[in-house]
Amino acid sequence: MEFPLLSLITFIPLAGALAVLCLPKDSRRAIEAAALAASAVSFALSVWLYFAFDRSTAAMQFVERHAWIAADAVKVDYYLGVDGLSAPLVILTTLMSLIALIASLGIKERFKEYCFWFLILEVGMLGVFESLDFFLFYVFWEITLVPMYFLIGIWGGPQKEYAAIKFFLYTLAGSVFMLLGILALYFKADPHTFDMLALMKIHGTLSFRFQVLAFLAFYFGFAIKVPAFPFHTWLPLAHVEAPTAISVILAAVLLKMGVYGILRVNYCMLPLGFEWFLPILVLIAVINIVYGALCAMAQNDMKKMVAYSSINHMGYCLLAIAGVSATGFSGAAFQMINHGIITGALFLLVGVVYDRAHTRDIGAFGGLAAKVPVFAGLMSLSCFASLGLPGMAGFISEFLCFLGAFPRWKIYTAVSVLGVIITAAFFLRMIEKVFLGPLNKRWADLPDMNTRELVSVVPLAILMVALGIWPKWALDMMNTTMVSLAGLFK
Amino acid sequence: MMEQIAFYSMAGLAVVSALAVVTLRNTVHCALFLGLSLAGVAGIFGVLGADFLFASQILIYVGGIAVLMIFAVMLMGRASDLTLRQVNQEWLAALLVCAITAAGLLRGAKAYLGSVAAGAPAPSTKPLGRLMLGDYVLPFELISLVLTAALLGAIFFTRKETLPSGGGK
Amino acid sequence: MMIENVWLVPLLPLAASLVILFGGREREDSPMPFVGIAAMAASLYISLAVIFDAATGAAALPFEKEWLWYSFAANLGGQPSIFEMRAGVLIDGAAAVMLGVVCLVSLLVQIYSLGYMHGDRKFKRYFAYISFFTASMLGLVVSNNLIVVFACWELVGVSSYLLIGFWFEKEAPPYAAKKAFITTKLGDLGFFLALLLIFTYAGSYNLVRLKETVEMGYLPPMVLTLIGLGLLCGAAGKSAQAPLFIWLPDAMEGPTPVSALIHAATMVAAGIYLVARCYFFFLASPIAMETVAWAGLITAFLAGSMALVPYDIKRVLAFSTVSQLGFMMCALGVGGYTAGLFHLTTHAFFKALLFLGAGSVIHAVHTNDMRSMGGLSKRMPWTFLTMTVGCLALAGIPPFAGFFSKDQILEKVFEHSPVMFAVLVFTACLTAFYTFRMLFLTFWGDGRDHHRVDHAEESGAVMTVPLMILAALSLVSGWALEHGHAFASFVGSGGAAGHAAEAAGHAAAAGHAINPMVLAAGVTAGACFFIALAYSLYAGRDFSRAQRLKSLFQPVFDLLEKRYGFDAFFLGLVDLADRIAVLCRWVDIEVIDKVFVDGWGLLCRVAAEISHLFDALFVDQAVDGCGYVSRDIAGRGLRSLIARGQVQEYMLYLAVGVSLFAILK
Amino acid sequence: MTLAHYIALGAVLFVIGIFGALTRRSVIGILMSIELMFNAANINLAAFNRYLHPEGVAGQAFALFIMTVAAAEVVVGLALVLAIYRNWDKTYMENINLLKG
Repeated sequence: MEFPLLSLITFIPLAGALAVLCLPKDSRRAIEAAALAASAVSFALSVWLYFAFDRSTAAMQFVERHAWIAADAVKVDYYLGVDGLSAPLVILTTLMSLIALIASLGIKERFKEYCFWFLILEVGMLGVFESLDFFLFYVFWEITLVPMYFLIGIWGGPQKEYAAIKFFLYTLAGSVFMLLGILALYFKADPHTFDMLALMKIHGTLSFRFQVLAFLAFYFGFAIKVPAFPFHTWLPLAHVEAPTAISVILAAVLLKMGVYGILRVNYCMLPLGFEWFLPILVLIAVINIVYGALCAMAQNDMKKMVAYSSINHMGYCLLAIAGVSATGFSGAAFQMINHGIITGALFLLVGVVYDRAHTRDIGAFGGLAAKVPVFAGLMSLSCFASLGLPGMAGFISEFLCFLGAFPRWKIYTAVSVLGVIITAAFFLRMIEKVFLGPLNKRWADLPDMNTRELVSVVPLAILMVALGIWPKWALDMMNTTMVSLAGLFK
Repeated sequence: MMEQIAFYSMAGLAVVSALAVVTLRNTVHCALFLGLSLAGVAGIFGVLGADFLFASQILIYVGGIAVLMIFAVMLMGRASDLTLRQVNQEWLAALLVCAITAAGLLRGAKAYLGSVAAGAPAPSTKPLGRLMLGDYVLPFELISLVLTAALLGAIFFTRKETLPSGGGK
Repeated sequence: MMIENVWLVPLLPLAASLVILFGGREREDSPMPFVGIAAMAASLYISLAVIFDAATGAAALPFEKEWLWYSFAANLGGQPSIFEMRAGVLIDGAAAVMLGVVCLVSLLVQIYSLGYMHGDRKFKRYFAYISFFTASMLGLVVSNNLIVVFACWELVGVSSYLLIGFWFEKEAPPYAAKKAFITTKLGDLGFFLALLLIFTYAGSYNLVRLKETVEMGYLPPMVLTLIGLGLLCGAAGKSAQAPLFIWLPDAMEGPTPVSALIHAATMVAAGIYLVARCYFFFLASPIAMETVAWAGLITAFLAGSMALVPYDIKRVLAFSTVSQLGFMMCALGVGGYTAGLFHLTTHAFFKALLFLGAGSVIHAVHTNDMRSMGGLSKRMPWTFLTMTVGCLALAGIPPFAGFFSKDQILEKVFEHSPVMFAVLVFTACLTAFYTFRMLFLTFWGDGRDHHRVDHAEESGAVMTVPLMILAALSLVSGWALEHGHAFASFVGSGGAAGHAAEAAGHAAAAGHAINPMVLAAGVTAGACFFIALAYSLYAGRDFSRAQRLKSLFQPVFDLLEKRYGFDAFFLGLVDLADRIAVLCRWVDIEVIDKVFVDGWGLLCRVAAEISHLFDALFVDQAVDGCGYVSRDIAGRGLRSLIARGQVQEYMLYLAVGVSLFAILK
Repeated sequence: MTLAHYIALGAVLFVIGIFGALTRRSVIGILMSIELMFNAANINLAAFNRYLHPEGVAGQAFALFIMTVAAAEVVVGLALVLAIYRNWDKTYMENINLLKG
């Protein structure tokens, strides 16, 4: 038997969670150590995955397949595997989990439960990206919901209960439709199967009507997660109310599940439905980009602003997917990684300032650059990365997104380029109001970032620049897969 | 021939006594006739060659239960009982139902008119003993438990001070 | 061979900037600036060696060298495959000249800054930014890949943002920085769209390959025009062409050496350089060419007229820069490839000189307002002298550099269209007027603000020496480069772009031509007349005559001071965007959220209410009904008939049942 | 003698038992009727054993079990009757109507 790398990556956090559960509540150091160790080992293994990944094939790698439920009526396999689309996301997930965990070491109350739920969440997220069996996929998908609900609902801000329930119900509503879609595909396949790779091959036998309906069911589930207009309104609220580290995870990983699903399921399994939906999808993407950016511009709350900028950035992904080209898919896949890193860093930094000032109101600051130069520098760097400054990761991916969509949707792409300048406008305005100008006397003794915060943010900042200068590191992983994806229905 | 004489006499005894049990007004007489009827059944057992049953019927029913009945009747008998009617108002309906039941049952019995006994009956005490302490040992033990429980229950119910004063209404 | 190492030119300052930023502590006597200066000197050395090699023919131009940068999946020719993005250097004549100019000016400005920025508490950071800017600018110049060009283009914008907002503790600089960034970004949208079009239709970003593709005529004319307009849009943002010039005057909030380097000599020239670098697109599209010419012309005139009124010395220079950039753009538009680049080169020298001189003045009197100056010639002789050279060069008086380059442009424009020519000549005369207005206001007459002027002192050698070097260059560069068409042949050697351009120009010239001598004499005379006018108005103790003139033409002056309303227009645009944003936020909270979340919830609740109602009305009633039937009808009714608690009755019913079994069997 | 005779005897005794149980007013009378029914059943068991399965004695064993159960029943029943008599001073069934709702 081969070395079960993916299983280890996925379930070591689970082991960590159980270990945390067994530790006494008062021994905080032990809990910290257990949680960090689990997360770090998982990350280390995914680094191994990065190096062991075969970049020359588009096939699934590190496949593990065992019968799980082997009843006569239902056959469900424990079936894991990654390709160039999911492997980078797995690495991103373990990285962001580790970083978010470091960032959450400052949590004071009910730390044990927090670590437990957090590690469970990590298991769920990893599983979603790795599973190749629809049943397993759905199970992991739902696993992410519950911890998120508790993490927002217990450790969140003033409106946490409302935000948590809104998040939970809304995304659950989406996944119910997804379940319908899964079952529809299952029963349409002959022989009945949950095997996602097998389901990708049956689209020839599916009627147009069926594909459209199944597409809508899946799309509804994924669009809420993305979040695509008009299903996005849970996001700002959830982000604002969630604790910093959870906002990071939410933005960096959870949103990617939606885009990943659209690519993996909607595009690969239901090409006719996809083709039918394309004009609407591109419209939604443009609305996401422009409208999201405009909404962000009108926000006074930093975190809300970043949240809306996420909507804008996920719009780029949708636009790229709507382009149905290898370039677009590369762009979307790369944009997912970059958005995860950049927005993760932004949320961390907003958390830093909130921890100190207990406000996120943009207008309440002013001139902080003189007082907290390191923080100001990192924040500005992240903002510039987010607005797509060349030399940073966001630029390459945004550019690929536009490049991928342009040949097919010239006018739409031209309109959505407007989003870039609006993004620039609101980030620069935020920088100006918060960091520049005369120092607001209220913050005369604001301390700069401490070691823990630096440890969590600096790696992301380095990655932002590194991936911007040398995108080969990430793109090489994806290229072969994207070529084969784009060539699926030629 | 002997068998028939024995059967009919014993059966007649049992049936007549039983009729007396259910019809007589004096309960003491009823109890005495019950003993007689049970003895008749014991005779039937004898005719059937079930020697151990015969013995136990005499011992348990005639010697035990019937005597117990008589004691019970005597314990709570009243002088007024003898003058009162001992049969209730629904006796006609009951008679009707019984007649129908009897007709049904007898019609069922007709099916066995051709069934005769094969050979002479064998003594059954020894096999019964083996059966009780062999295959049926578990029901046997359970029965002993039931008896014990019944004994305890009887004692419990008949103790004077146990029932609370407010129990009746 | 030095040209092999030309890739080092941008990387050295980049490394220097990183070293300066992360190395050492912020101190007044930090040695870090010298790292930047050393790196700059090395880059300058390489650049000069490249130019020398190229000029002597030791190195063949164009020189191209590239490496694999990254690869991505792309649909080329409808077939998904892996596209290799290569990045590298492409040195043609124009690039070599630009390298030299940028390195030289940057080096001089850095040396000058040692004096100018002395004592600033962010001394070290300033040099890091300057080095970073220079690196980006040099990257823009050398790159052979349009994506890298765009990347450097944006990085240049960011460093400009950082440097304009360098004194961020004050109110105005951050605002100006933001304005500059957003405005240029607006122009970059066009650049960006042009890039998308280029890749979609040509499938490459390599300039050499693109040129081949375009010249083979593979691209439809419509696309070429759009690409050209997009590139022009980007160039207009960066080079402050109409209507996107609004950011440049505000950008003067940055330190003056920054203004000299970025907003006069190099960065603003990037737009011109971009158009020159992508000239083959424009040559292929007459509409784009014409648009370039008109954009340049309008800019030149508008900016020239706006330079007439401000009293802020740096604003005058800023408007003058915009105007001169308009000249260059116009030259490119009419086919004067070499003329435009020539003016770019000379302008870099004398405009840097003027800015640095202005910086020297500001350093001495601590104000930008020329009404508080006057009579400084005695106090600051070296500054005065060098600035006079700069002014003469800018005004186009022979034999200073500006004369030669401007002359070439006018010649080209006349060949193209006499109307444009007339406007440009008038603008050139205006140039002479506002230049000397500035000079007279600053140095002539007596000091109007004695408190400031009397304490003014000549700056130190670290500042004056760069001024002298630049003055010398302003004096000789025009003549030297014009001599024997040295510049033209050198830039032309950079590739076919130049030749093609000249060819196009000559084709246009078939119709009309002008005698160069007549032109030179006429323009010089005009300039001299306007200088005299400026003298009569501004050289005296006060400028009452100027005030009277102003009251006479009040509406015109108002219009000029309001910058023709462009600022108001763009502020209105921003305001509009803000209003739309607020509207969007409202819609998001009140409509989208209400409809799609609360509405969804409402739908569920309505469904829940309905099903509850159904439950209560039907399901529950059915249950209750069963209970009712069994209790009230079957129970109470039946019981009152037959059930009186008599055990024997019950037994009778039982017996009935038994009898039924018995008879039915 | 055939099996039918015995079954007929059992049936008659059983019906008489039923009649008694349905009509006797006193509780002890009902108990006695029930005893009659038990006996009818026993006769049937013994007869079936004798006629249909003479090789075993299972029928007789069941009859024995019934006898013991009957004994227990009588003991408990009489005890209950005594208790009722003592506490409520009632021996007639029509006076005992606790089952009436």
